[in-house]
Amino acid sequence: MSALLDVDDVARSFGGVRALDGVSFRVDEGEIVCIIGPNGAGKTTLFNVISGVMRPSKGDVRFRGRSVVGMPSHRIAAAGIGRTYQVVRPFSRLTVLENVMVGALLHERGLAPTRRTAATILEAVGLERFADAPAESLTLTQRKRLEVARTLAIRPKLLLLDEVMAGLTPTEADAMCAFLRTLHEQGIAAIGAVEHVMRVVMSISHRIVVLDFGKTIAQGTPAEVSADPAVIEAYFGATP
Amino acid sequence: MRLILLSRAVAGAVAVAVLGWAAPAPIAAADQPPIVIGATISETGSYAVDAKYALEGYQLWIKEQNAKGGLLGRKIELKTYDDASDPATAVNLYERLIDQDHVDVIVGPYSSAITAAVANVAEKHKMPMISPEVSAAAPFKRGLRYLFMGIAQSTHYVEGVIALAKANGYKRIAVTGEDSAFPRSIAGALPDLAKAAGLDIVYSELYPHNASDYSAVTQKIKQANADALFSISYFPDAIGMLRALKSANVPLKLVYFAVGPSEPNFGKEAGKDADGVLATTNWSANLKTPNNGEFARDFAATYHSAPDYHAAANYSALEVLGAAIARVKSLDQEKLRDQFANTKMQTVMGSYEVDPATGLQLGYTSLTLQWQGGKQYIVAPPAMAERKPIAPFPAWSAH
Amino acid sequence: MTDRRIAASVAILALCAILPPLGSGYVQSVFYIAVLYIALAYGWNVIAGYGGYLSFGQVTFFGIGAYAVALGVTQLHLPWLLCAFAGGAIAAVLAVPLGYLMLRLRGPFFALGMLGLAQTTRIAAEAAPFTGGSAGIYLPPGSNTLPAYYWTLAVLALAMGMTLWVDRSTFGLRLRALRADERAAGTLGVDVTRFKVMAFVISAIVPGLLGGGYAWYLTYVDPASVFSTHIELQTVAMVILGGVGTYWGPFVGGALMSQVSQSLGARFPQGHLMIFGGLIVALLIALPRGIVPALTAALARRSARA
Amino acid sequence: MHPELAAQLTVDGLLLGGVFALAALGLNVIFGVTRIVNLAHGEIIVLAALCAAVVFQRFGITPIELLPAEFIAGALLGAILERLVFRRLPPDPAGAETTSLLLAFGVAYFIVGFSLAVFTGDFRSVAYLTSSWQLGPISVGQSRFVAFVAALAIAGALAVLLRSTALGRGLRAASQNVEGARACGIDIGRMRTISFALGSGVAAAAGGLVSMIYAVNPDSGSQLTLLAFSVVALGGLGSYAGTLIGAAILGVAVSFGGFLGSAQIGQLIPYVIFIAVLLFRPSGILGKSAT
Repeated sequence: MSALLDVDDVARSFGGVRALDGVSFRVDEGEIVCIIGPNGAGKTTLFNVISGVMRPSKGDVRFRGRSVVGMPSHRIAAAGIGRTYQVVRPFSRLTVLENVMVGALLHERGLAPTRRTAATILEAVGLERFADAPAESLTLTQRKRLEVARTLAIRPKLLLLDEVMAGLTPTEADAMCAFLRTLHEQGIAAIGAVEHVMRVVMSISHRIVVLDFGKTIAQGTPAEVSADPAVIEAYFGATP
Repeated sequence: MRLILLSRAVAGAVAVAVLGWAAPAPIAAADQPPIVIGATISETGSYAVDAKYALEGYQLWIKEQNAKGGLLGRKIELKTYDDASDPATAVNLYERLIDQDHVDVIVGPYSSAITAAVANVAEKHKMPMISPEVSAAAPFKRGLRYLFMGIAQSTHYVEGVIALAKANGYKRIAVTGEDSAFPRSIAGALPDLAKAAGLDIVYSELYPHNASDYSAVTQKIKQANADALFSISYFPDAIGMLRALKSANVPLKLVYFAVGPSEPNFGKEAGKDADGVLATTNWSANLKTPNNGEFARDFAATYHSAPDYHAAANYSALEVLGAAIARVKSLDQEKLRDQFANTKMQTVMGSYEVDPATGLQLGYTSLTLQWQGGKQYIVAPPAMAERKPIAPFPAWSAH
Repeated sequence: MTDRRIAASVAILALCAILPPLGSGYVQSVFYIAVLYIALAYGWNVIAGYGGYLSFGQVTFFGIGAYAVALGVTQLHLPWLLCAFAGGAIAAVLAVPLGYLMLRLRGPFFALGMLGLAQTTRIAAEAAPFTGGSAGIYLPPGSNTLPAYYWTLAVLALAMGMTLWVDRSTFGLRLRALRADERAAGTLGVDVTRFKVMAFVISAIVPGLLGGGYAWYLTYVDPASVFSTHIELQTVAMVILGGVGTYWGPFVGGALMSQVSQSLGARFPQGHLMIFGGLIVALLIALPRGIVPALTAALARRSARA
Repeated sequence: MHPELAAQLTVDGLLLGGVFALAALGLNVIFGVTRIVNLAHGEIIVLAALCAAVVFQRFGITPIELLPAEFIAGALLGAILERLVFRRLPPDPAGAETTSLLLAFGVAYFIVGFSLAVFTGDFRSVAYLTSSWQLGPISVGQSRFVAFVAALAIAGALAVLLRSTALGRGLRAASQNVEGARACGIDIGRMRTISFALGSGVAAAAGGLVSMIYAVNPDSGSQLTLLAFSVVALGGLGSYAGTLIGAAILGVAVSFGGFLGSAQIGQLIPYVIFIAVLLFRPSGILGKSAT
């Protein structure tokens, strides 16, 4: 089986500071991969590179075998990569429904069908009651759900989830994990970026990539990674 | 429904506002309503500099005339609006003066651009209009019947200065100025005038309106080894150019700035650097024209500053207008038009006479003035000179 | 709601079509200026209001339209209406590369870059060999107010129609999304550049078409009066007053300001700019989204209580 | 080209750059801390220049003697503007940028109207230090030289203020990371007020000096704003050294472009360079690149 996403030796620096330094990993169809790393490890930069917001200084990103480097982000979106942002910021002055419609427009023509599709997605994430409310009026948790909903509307094959777990209560985190599992069941692959090693994360991930200062310090199955000395050193100190 | 209500309210308000204005102004109950003269003045915007004088020129004539009992036994009133130096606003306001304020006669605004647009309105309403501020010939070459030039043609502006350059043997002349209609009309005439006088144009280039700096132009004048500078400048660019010339120490024997330094203010803003600067004016307090002394005295007494030629030009336009009304004893626009076209008369500016076919001014001539010791003196033509011109232009270090 | 908007717009436009011929030349010229500025305001509102790119240089296209008529009529002896159409077409064609270039700038860079562009075009028109330079171009004199007015009114109808379309179309939705967050819109599949440029082109066509009517109305064109910062700033102020990015904003702001500046400005030339400036600042602070959204919100609150 | 001429054009360009830098420094101070481009900047310069001209003509006080007073008055005006107007921006960042531009536009409109009401449309200027020094074949205009030195001094003073004082640290913190600065107990609101005061004070001081070089009227402001912005954009927003270098580059480019090309080219160079540089290097020549 060929890889859905192939990140190949990607580097990116800002004015001499290397935010990413030779990162390589792959994601297969339907797989859930977690990128773990502290704040500043380069997770968001990695997402920016994959989603076409930034070009890598070096290396290649291939999606379904085709390089997406240099492609404008809307074409990457159309190819099937969706992403959410760490700082959730819905489109202000648009309603909740309209926010989702923006993504749904990728596959629909005309306002009416787009609206119907968007409404279905809103229902799926449980925001249908707020459809006509201004997006700014949602709570943080609701905004995160909206963020995921509008990204799902582009019908991605691969979802990049930037810190979706951050700030969630354990119950909400469990709900998010359940949600990721449903994605997996629908054949949608996902890359989640998280700051801390969380048990829930370990339980749903097929594979884990650990980033530190822009470098991959470990990758493998959750079991392999938890046993990796470098990870233990970085995350658990002396006592695993 | 809300929006429809709102939009109805707005539409209603607009209609009321517009149509309300369109209703005829209530006519005063007096037996003899005043004769109303209408015009716009560029009180704001890019032409605002000379507006004060233009307005005061109009006002002074009306005040004097009313003191003499008005015209046709009626008082005279002035109705002006600010056109913000914008042609479309001016067109709108002339329509307003004519249609709504029902002014009896109109006189012209400032600047070629605005006059060109307004002349079309005058033509439509068949109301003759003397333009006291437009000296460029182009607006008069469109076959308009009701437009008359109330000031000397711009091609005359430099004659006195050319003669001065020739007399002193300043053969190498540099030409510059603002790239707009009026300076262009002079700069365009200069090659022929220079050739006729045996002078060589060694540099010629116009700079854009609102130029951010003049030092590059100044350097080119210096490199061209020019003896004489003909810079067709308004007020701000004359100051900017003068500063840049002095800063770069350009050795010139003659410095001419067209109309900028004809303003009394120039001496105040330029200080001692003004000394020796030549300019063109169309009026002087020393002109031996009828009532000129009285005009200058009254103006100074009323407005606490000496008049400049804009004031005189606007004043003279009303002199011509007043004489025409007195002669035809009515406000018949067609008869007034014929008067404007055919009258030859003396005003404070000199002899008014136009080409009846085009309205181009033939009578008025320009004067050359020079700043000497912080004051303006007429130095050419010789017949009207108050002082001898200082030549060559004093060294910059002597300022 | 959209149907009501259409009905109201048609009613207003019909009123504007019927009234002027009944009035004097003055009434006609008042209508002309009001409709001209309202239409300019609608044009500006698409890129600035819906697209979020404040431009201080759309007057560039106005000037181009004016020169299309001036040159077409005097040099090529074509009918002015044809030239006025051509002016809009030229503006649209030029707006595509200019949009691709300039819309890479953002916020103040775009706003002031466009101001610089307008100045550049003005100076180019002054220096170019074929424009008649700073001396300007004289068109044949004539009674052009009503023809110019109806042309302008037609452009206003077009501009309102396009705004309505923007407001209710998928294009408008994408535009509003990219105004709020360009990057997120991009990763959600919105071709940001393409839609920005489209909005820019609409905002260029409107002044491009209007410029020709202006040239015909004035019968004289020179670079300083058609690439005028005064026209640009007046338009911007109008949209701000009425409400940026709303359907009725340009209309209310334009109607209000062209009326008030004509009555106030002609009488208190110096003071009225100060009043306007103060009004703009006060309105932006008190009603950050302009008069129209505030009124709509107030009306909505009232009907909710009733 | 003759080397003497090239030297003269370079000197002219650098001196002109001094004027540009003066106009631009204040704009950059305000932008650096508040991310607001104060479109009324040119209007403040003009207002100060008009005041300087009137004071000189009435009382004979030269713009240089007036400089401290101008700075203080400008600073007061800036502080008032920030407190009264620019403080009231909406919280969402996309909206704040647009609204701040619109607000500044309104303020500029207001100042033009105010200046017209007080000073009329007359052009004013100060005839002081109009001579030049002759250094061999090169002439150096005195007022331009003073403006040049003042620009360097102001840029230097700003650099010292920002680097070595507590206030400067606060301003820098506020400009780099609002949340972080707030967490460290820095009063962001106060820093914004101070930046407006500082920037407008510098603008007013610049206005006093500009009055010795050009004649201005209330309508001259937008031109200056555009020029100042071109310099700031070229040099990099938030960088004072960048402003000086950007101003010098533009000054020399205008000087040579105006001489070798035409007056029109000289006039257009600042915009063309500004747009070209932004398209290829959006952060300016010395600006920090955006992350």
